Amino acid sequence: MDNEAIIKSTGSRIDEEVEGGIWSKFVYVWRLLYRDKAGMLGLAMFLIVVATAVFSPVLSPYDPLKQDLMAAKQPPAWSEKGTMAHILGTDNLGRDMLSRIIYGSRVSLTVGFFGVLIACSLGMTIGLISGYIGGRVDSFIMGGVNMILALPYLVFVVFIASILGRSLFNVILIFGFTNIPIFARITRGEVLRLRESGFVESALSIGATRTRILYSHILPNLLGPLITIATFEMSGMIFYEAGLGFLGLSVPPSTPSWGNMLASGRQYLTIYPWIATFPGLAIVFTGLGMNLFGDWLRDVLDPRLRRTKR
Amino acid sequence: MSEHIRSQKPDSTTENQIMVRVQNLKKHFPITKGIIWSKQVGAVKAVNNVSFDIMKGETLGVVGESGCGKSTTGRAILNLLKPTSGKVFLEDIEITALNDNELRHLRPRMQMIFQDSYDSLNPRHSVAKIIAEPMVVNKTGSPAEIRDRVMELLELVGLNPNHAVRYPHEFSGGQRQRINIAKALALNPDFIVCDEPISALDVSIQAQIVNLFQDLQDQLGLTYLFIAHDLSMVQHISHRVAVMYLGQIMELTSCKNLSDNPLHPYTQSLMSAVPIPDPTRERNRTRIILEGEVPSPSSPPRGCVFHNRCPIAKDFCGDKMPEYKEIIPDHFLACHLADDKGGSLITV
Amino acid sequence: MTKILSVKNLVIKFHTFDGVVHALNNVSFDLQKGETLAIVGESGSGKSVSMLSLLHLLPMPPAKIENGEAWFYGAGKEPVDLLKLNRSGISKIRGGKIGFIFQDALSALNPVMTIGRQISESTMEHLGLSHAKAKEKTIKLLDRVGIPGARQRYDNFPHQFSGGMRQRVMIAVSMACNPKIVIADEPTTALDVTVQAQIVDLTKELQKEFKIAVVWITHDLGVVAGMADRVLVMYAGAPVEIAEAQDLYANPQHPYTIGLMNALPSVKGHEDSRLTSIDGMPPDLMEEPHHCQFAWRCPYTFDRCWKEIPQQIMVGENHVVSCFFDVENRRPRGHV
Amino acid sequence: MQRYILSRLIQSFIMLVGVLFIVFFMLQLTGDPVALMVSRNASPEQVEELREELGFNRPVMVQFADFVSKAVRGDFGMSLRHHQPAMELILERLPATVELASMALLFAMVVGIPLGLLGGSNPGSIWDTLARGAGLIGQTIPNFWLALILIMVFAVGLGWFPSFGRETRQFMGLALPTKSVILPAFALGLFTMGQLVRFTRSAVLEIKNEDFVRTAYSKGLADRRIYIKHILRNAAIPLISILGVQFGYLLSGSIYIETIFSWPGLGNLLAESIGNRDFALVQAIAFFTSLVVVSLNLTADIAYGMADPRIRYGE
Amino acid sequence: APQGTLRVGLSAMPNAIDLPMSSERNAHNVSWQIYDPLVWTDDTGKSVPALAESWTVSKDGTAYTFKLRKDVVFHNGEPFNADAVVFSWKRGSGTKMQWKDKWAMAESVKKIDDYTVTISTKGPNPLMLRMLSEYWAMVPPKYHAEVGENGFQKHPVGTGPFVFKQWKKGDRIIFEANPNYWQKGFPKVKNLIFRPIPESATRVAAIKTGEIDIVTRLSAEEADSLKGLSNVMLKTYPVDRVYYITFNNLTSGKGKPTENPLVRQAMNYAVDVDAIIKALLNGHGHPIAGFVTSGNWGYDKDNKPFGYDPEKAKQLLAKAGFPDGFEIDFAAPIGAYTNFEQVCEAIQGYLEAVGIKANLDLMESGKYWNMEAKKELPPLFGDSWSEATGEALPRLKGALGGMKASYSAWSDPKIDDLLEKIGTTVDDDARAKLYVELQGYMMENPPFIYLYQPITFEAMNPKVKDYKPRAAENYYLKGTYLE
Ligand SMILES: Nc1ncnc2c1ncn2[C@@H]1O[C@H](COP(=O)(O)OP(=O)(O)OP(=O)(O)O)[C@@H](O)[C@H]1O
Ligand SMILES: Nc1ncnc2c1ncn2[C@@H]1O[C@H](COP(=O)(O)OP(=O)(O)OP(=O)(O)O)[C@@H](O)[C@H]1O
Ligand SMILES: [Mg+2]
Ligand SMILES: [Mg+2]
Repeated sequence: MDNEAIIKSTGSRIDEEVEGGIWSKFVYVWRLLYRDKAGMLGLAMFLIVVATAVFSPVLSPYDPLKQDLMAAKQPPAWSEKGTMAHILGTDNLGRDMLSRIIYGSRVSLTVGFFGVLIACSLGMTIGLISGYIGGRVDSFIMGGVNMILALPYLVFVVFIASILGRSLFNVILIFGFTNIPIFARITRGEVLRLRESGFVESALSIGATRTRILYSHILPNLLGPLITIATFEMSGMIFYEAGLGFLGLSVPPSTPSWGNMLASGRQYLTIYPWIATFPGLAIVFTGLGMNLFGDWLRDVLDPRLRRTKR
Repeated sequence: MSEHIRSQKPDSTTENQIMVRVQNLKKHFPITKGIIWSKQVGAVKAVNNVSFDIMKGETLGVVGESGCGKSTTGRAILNLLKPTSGKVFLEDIEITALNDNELRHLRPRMQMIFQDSYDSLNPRHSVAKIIAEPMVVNKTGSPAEIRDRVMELLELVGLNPNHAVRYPHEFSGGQRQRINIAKALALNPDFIVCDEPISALDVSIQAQIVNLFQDLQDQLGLTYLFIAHDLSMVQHISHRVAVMYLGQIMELTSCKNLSDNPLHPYTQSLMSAVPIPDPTRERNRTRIILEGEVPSPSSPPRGCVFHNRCPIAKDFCGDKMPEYKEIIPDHFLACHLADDKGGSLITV
Repeated sequence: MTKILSVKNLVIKFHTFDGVVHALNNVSFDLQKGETLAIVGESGSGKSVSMLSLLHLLPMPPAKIENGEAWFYGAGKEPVDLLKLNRSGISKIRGGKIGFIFQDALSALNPVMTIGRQISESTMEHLGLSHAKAKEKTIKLLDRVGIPGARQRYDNFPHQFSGGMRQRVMIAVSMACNPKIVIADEPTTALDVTVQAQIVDLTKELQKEFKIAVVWITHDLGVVAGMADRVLVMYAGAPVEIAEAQDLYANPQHPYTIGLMNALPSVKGHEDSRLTSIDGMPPDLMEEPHHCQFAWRCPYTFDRCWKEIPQQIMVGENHVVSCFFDVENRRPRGHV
Repeated sequence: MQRYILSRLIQSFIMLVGVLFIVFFMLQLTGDPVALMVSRNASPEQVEELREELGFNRPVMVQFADFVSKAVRGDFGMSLRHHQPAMELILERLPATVELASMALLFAMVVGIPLGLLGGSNPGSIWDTLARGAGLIGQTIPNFWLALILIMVFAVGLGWFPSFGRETRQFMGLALPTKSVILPAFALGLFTMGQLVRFTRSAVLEIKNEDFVRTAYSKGLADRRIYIKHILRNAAIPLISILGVQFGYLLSGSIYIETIFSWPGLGNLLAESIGNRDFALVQAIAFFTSLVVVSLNLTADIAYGMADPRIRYGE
Repeated sequence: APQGTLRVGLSAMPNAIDLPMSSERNAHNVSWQIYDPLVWTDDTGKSVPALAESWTVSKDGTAYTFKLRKDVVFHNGEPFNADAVVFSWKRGSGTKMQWKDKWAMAESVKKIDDYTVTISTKGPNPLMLRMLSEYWAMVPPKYHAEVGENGFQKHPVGTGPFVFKQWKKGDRIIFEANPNYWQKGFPKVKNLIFRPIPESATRVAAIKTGEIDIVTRLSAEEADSLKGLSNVMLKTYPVDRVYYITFNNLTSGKGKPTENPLVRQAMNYAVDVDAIIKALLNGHGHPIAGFVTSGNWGYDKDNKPFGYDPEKAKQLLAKAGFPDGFEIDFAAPIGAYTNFEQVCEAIQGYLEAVGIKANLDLMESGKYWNMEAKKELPPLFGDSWSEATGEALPRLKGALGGMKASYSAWSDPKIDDLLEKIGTTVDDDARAKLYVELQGYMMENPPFIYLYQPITFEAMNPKVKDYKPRAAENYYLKGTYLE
C-alpha cells in the first residue's frame, strides 16, 4: 500500500473519525440485520411508521380534524355498509379514521421520540454524575431517583395536567420525567463498571482530565446499552400514551392520537368496533416493530456477539 | 555466548543515577461497613511498607503470587492510586507531594502498560486515536506531527501502518499488547511500569514482545518496572528482581543472585516450583511444595507474614515482622533467619 | 498398552456471521489406558475444540463436525463412536466415563450451588447413589483432593474458596464417578506457580491411584515436561507432532515445535540476552487450508510446503510429525 | 447484614417522607377541593365558611406541618369526600388490590418464566417464536383495551367469568380469590408476563453460554436438571429485583384495570379521589403505594442477597 | 312479603349513603332507600304526605306546620317524632354538610309538640315542599348521639323502606327490606344490592350477562347495542338537565365581544345542535331554548330553539361589528359528562365556520370546577346543570346569580329582577307567567349557547317491574319488584 495514502487516511482518523470505517461498519451492521429476519421485519415496520408520520399530509385522504357529523360512524370499506370514500370508516364525529390513524403516528412518534430524549438525557446525566462522583452524592441522587419510582404516577399526571393543562408537550414531559429512573439506573451501573475499566485508568495515566475521560471514554461506551433501552422505551411510551388517553389526560382530544382514539372509541367497542380497533392495531404494530428492532439491536450491541467476529 | 549483561547493573554510561526511589510505600484499601454511615472496619493491606530504588536504564522485575500487591505497587508508584503513606521520587521530584495538576504534567515522563491488554483499550476508539490520545491530551504537537508520530510508533512496535484505522477487537492479544506499548511510548517516557505485559500471551508471541522491550530499552534507555509472575521471563528481562509476598518485599537482588543463591525460603520455594521445560531435569529435581494457601491481605498473619507457610519457620518468626534490609551488598532481605553476616541461611 | 480412545480424521468448522472458521483440520491421535497425553499449542490452535467435540460440548450451531470418528473403548465390550452417540448415550459417557476439568474453576462452578451438591449431583446421576450416600462419597473425595475440613466445606459456595481450592474441587467433580479418561483443559493456567505445582502433583497421584488416562491441555511446556507421557503439538487446527515427552524435548522434529522450544527462557541458563522468537502471527482460520499452515512462519519452506497439506509421518517409534522438511538433516523428506 | 437492612430501612423512611412531601405540594398546587364539596347552589359565603372550617386558608407550610405531625402518628386525616378516616378507607380496599396485583404477578410468573425458559433454551424453535411472540404482544397491547375485549369475549360471549367485581370465598378467616380475579389479573399481568418472558429468555440465552453450564453438561446431567437447577437458579437472581419493580408497575397499572372491572381496590379509589381533590385520601394512598414499592424493593434487595451467596452486604 | 334480590349498577362509587353527606346522584339515590322525608313528591309533581300526615302553610307563606305520623320508628327502634325533625335540620345545616344550603332555607324548625313541628322560612318560597322531599332526610337523634358522626356514616339509620346491612367500599352496598315499614305492603324486594361500575362498557356487559338488574347512564351507542336482546329492556326518558356553553360577563368575559347580545345570538345560530344530537347522542336529546325544560313548571312551548343558521350568524356578527369573527378562549371539563368533550369539539368546529376561533381547553375536571367556583374560567365555558325539584329556579339562580352565586358567571339586572319575583311568588300560575317572560328575555339576551336536554338511557332486566326513574335520574325502589 502506498505509504503516503496510508498516512493521509490514518491522519485524518486522528483528527476525526473518517468515512471509510463508518461505511464498512454500516455494511457489517447491515449484514447482521439481514441475517436476522425478525430484526429486519422490525426495522421495516418501524420505517413504515416513520414514513407515515413524515408524509402524513401526503398520505392521508382527508383532513384528520374535518368533522362531518352526517357521515359519522361509517364502517370500513370492506364491510357491507362501508364506502371507498372512507377506507377505514369514520369515527363518531365523522372524521376519517384512516387520516386520523396516519396523523396519529405523528403524535405517537413525537411522544416516543421526545419522551425518550428527555428521559434519556436527564437520566443519563443523573446516572453519569451519580456513578462517576459516587459516595454521598451517589446515594443522594439515587435516593431521588427511587423517589420518582415510588411517586404515584397518577398523582404526577394529574398534577401536570391541572397545572400545565393538556398538550403534547406536557405528555412528553410526563413520560420524560417518569422514565428518568430506568435510564439513570442503567447509566449509573454502566458508569460504575466503566469507571473501573482498564481504558479509563489508562486515560488517567496519560494525564487526561476528568471531563475528557467522561466525554471521550465513558460516554461513547454508554451509548450501546442506552440505545437499546431507548428503543424499548419508545414503544413503551406509545403504550403509556394509550393509558393517558384512558384517563382523559393525553393530548387534547381533537389532536389525533392513537391513545385518545382508543380511549374515546372504547364505548363503541361492541357496536362500532372499528373506531377502537384500528388505533389499537396501530399501537400494537408500532410497538411490535420497535421491539423487534430493539431486540435485534440488543443482540448486535452485545459485545459477546461481536467478539465472535474474529 | 556473551556475558550476562543483564545480570549486572546497567551500563556505566548512566552512572548509576537513581530514576525512581520508593520509600516506605503503603497502600491500604479500606474495608467499610454500612451504606449511609459507612465506617471503616479494616483494611486490605495490598502494599505494606515497600522500599526500593530503580536506576536509570535498569529493569527491576517484580514477582509474586496473584494478589500479593504487584499491580497495586505499580499503580501507587505512578500515583494512579493515592498511596496511603510513603514517598515516591522520580529523579528528584517527589511525586507523592504533587497536586493533581502538577501530576498531570509529570505523567508524560512515566507510563504504564496495563495487565489486561484488551480492557485497557477503549473498544470504540481506533488504534490511531488510542495512540494519539496521550499526545493530544498533552498537546505535544500539531495534528500533522502527531500523525507522523503515530506512524513512527506503529512501526517501532512492529505493527503495520494500515492497522491504524482498525479497532482493538480486530487484533490478536500480541498485537493489542503492541498497541499498548506504542501508546505508552508516545510521550517519550523515561520510566514505564509494565504490569504483566506478557502473561496473557502465547509462548511464541511472548518472545516477540520481550525482545521488543529489550530493544526499546537499548535504543531509548528506558527504565522499567517489570511485573510478572512467570519467574523465568522476569529473570530473563530484568537486571534485578524483587520477590513480593502479601504486600511486602521478601527479597530483592540481582538475577544471578536469585538463581544462584536465593536466601529467602519463599524465594527458594518459588524458584523450585517454576516448571523447567525439560523432562529429565523437571522430573528429577526436588520441589519445595508450600502447604496451604496465601492468607488474605486483610488479615495477614502476625509477625513474619510468611511464617505460617514457611517450611523452616521457628517459633519466634510469629512475633514480629523481620526488618527489610540490605543484608549483603546488593541483596535485600526480610527474614529473621538470615545470619548477621548476611551469609547463607539455613537452607531447606 | 491398550487404546482407550482413538480419534480419526476429525474435521470441525464453525459457521459464523463472518464466514467459516476452520477450527480443526483432520485431527487424528490415540490415547492409551492410564497414560498422560499433553496437548500443547498456542491459543486458538484447536486444543479445546478437539476435546469438547468428543463429548458434544461444542455449541452446535455454529460448530459442525464435518468428518471424523472417535472410538472409545471404555464403555462395555464394544467400542463406541462418541461422535455418533445420541443425547442419552453421550450423557452416560460424560461425567461417568470421561471427566472434564476446565480452565477457570470460578466460572466453571455454579456460583449459587454448594460445591458439595455440585459433586454429589454427578454421583447421584451416574452411580445412582442416594442423597446421603452421595454426600458421604463427596466428603471423602473432597478430603482426598486436599480440602481441609471437607465436611464443613461441603456446604460452602465456590466464591468462598481460593483459586487453588476451586481447582481441587473441579478435579473432584471430574473424578467423582471413577472415569476412564479425564480431560483437563488448561487447569493451571490461571494459578500461581506454587499452587500449580500442588495441582499437578495431585493430579499425578490420583491418576496413578485410579488408573485414569489424562489428557492435559496447556501451552506451558514446563508443566508438560513434568507430567506428560506423550505430547501432541497442535498448530492452526491440526496436530503437527506427536511424540513421547522425552523424545520430543530432546529431539523436536517440526519447525514449530523447535521454534517453541527456542522461545523459552531458562531459569538457570542466561545464554543469550535475546530470545529466539517465531516471526509472524498464527494464520487466519477463516481461510480453507490448502497447504501447510505453518508455512508463513517457517524458516524451512520450499515449494511443496505451499502446495500440499503435509500428512502424518512416522519418524521414530511413537513419534509422528506432519512436515515435508527434515530439519535434522536439513533436507526435504522423501515421499511416504 | 442487619446493619445493611437497618440503613436501608432508614433510607426507605427518608424516601417515604420525601414522597409525601412532593405529593402534598403537588396536590396543593392543583387547587383545593372546597368548591367540589358543596352544592352548586351554595353561596360564596358558605363556600368560604367551609374553607375556613377545613383549614385550607392557612399558609401551605402550616398545613404541611400539621399534616406531617398527624401523619407520623398514623393519622392521615378524614377523607373530605367520604367523611371517614382515610386510613380506614384504605385498609378496607387494600386486600383487593393486593389480591389483584399478586394474582397478576403470579400469572405473569407462572406463564412468563417457563415460556422464557423454553424459548431461551431452544432459540429459533417454535417455542422460541411463541415465547418471543407472547413477550412482544404482552408489551404492546394496551391493557385497558384488552380488558374490554376480555369482558366481551369471556364474560359476555362465553359466560365463563363474571364481567366485573370481586367475589371472595371465606376460608378460615381468609378471603380467598375466586374466578372473578382471573380476567382482571390476566389483563393486568399480561404486560409483566411479556417482560418476564423476554427477561427470562435473554437471561437463559446468556447463562446457557456460561462455563458452569458446560460443566454441568460435562457431568452428564439430564437436560431438565441443568435447565432448572443450574440455568434457572442463576437467572432467578436478577429476576428477583425485576419482580420487585414489576410489582410497583402492577400497582400503578391497576388503576385502569380496577376501573374497568369495577374492582374495589386502591387504584380505583385513587383515580376517584384525585378527581375529587380528596387530599387526605390521596396522600394516604400515595403513602401506602410508595410504602409498598419501597418495601418491595427492600425485600427484593434482601432476597437478592439471600439468593446469591456471593453478595455479603459490606461484610 | 318482600321477595327476591334486586341488583342495581351505579355509575360511580357513592361517597356516602347518608343523604346530607351524599354529594352526587348515585349516592343520593342509594341514600333515599333508607330514609323518608316529611313529604313526598308524587309522579305527577304533587306534594303528598310521607312522614308528615298533613301540613298547613301560614298566610304570608313563611311558616309550614307539619303533623307527624305517630306510628313510625327508625330501623333501630327509636321512635320518629318532632325532636328527630329538629335534630335532622340542625345537623343538615351544619358547615360540613353537603346540602347545607337546602337545609338553611329554613330559618328555624320548632317543635310544637311531640308530633308537630313548624318550619319557618325568611320569605315565601314556592319550592319549599319540593326541597323537603328532595333533601330533608330524617335521622334518629339518639342513635346519632350514640355512635357519633363517624359511626353514623358507617352505619346510617333511617325510617325508610330498606335497612342498611353492609357496605363493602368500592364493591357493593347491601340493603334489606325493612320489615316494620310504616307504609304497609312496601318494600317489595327482600334484598337490594347496589354495585358501582364506573366504566359504562362494563355496565353494558353486566346487564347483558344478567349480573345486574338495572344499569343507568349508558351512552346512546351502548343503548343501541342492547336493542333486540331478550334479556335486556331499555328505558329512555328525558332528563331534567341542560347542557350549555356559558358566557362570562363577570370576570374574564368583560370587554369581550360576547358582551354584545347580537354576538351571543349569532353564536347560538352558528351551532347545529340538531346535528350534534344526531351524531353524538344518536338522536337522543332535545334542543333547548333557555333553561326551563319541557317538564319544568312554566315551560313555554312556543319558545323555539334558535336553530342552525350560519348565514344569519354571520350577518349578526357583522352587524355587531365583527364581520371577520374574533378569537376567544373556551374551556370544558374532561370526563364529567357523556360525550361532552366531543360536543365541545364539535361546537368549536361550528364556531370556526362562522369565523370565531375558540381555543378549546379541555381541563381535568377537578381543576375545572375549582376554577369555575372561583370564577377564573375563560369567557366561554361548557357545563351542564340538572335539577331535582321540577322547577328551573334553583338552576337559574345558581347559574345566573352574579357574584352572589358560586357557579355563576353572569349578571343581568333584568334577570335578577325576574328571578327575585319568581322566588317569592307562591302562586303557581303567576309564577308560570314570570317564567314565560324570563324565557322570552333569555332568547333575546342569551347568557348561554343553548345546547340540549339529553335523553338518558337505562337498561334493566325484563323481570324488573315498576321501576320508575324520574327526570332528575332519581328513583325510589320501594315499589319495584321482581317477577
Ligand atoms: N481497588 C481495590 N479495592 C480493594 N482491594 C483491592 C483493590 N485493588 C486491589 N485490591 C486488593 O489488593 C491486593 C493486591 O492486589 P494487586 O492487584 O496489586 O495484586 P497483584 O499482585 O497484581 O495480583 P495479580 O497477579 O493477580 O495481578 C489484592 O488482595 C486485591 O484484592
Ligand atoms: N463458538 C465459536 N464460534 C466461532 N469460532 C470458534 C468458537 N469456538 C472456538 N472457535 C474457534 O475455533 C478455534 C479453536 O479454538 P480452541 O478453543 O480449541 O482453541 P484453544 O487451542 O483451546 O485455545 P486457548 O488456548 O485459547 O484455549 C479458534 O480459532 C476459535 O476462534
Ligand atoms: Mg496484577
Ligand atoms: Mg482452550
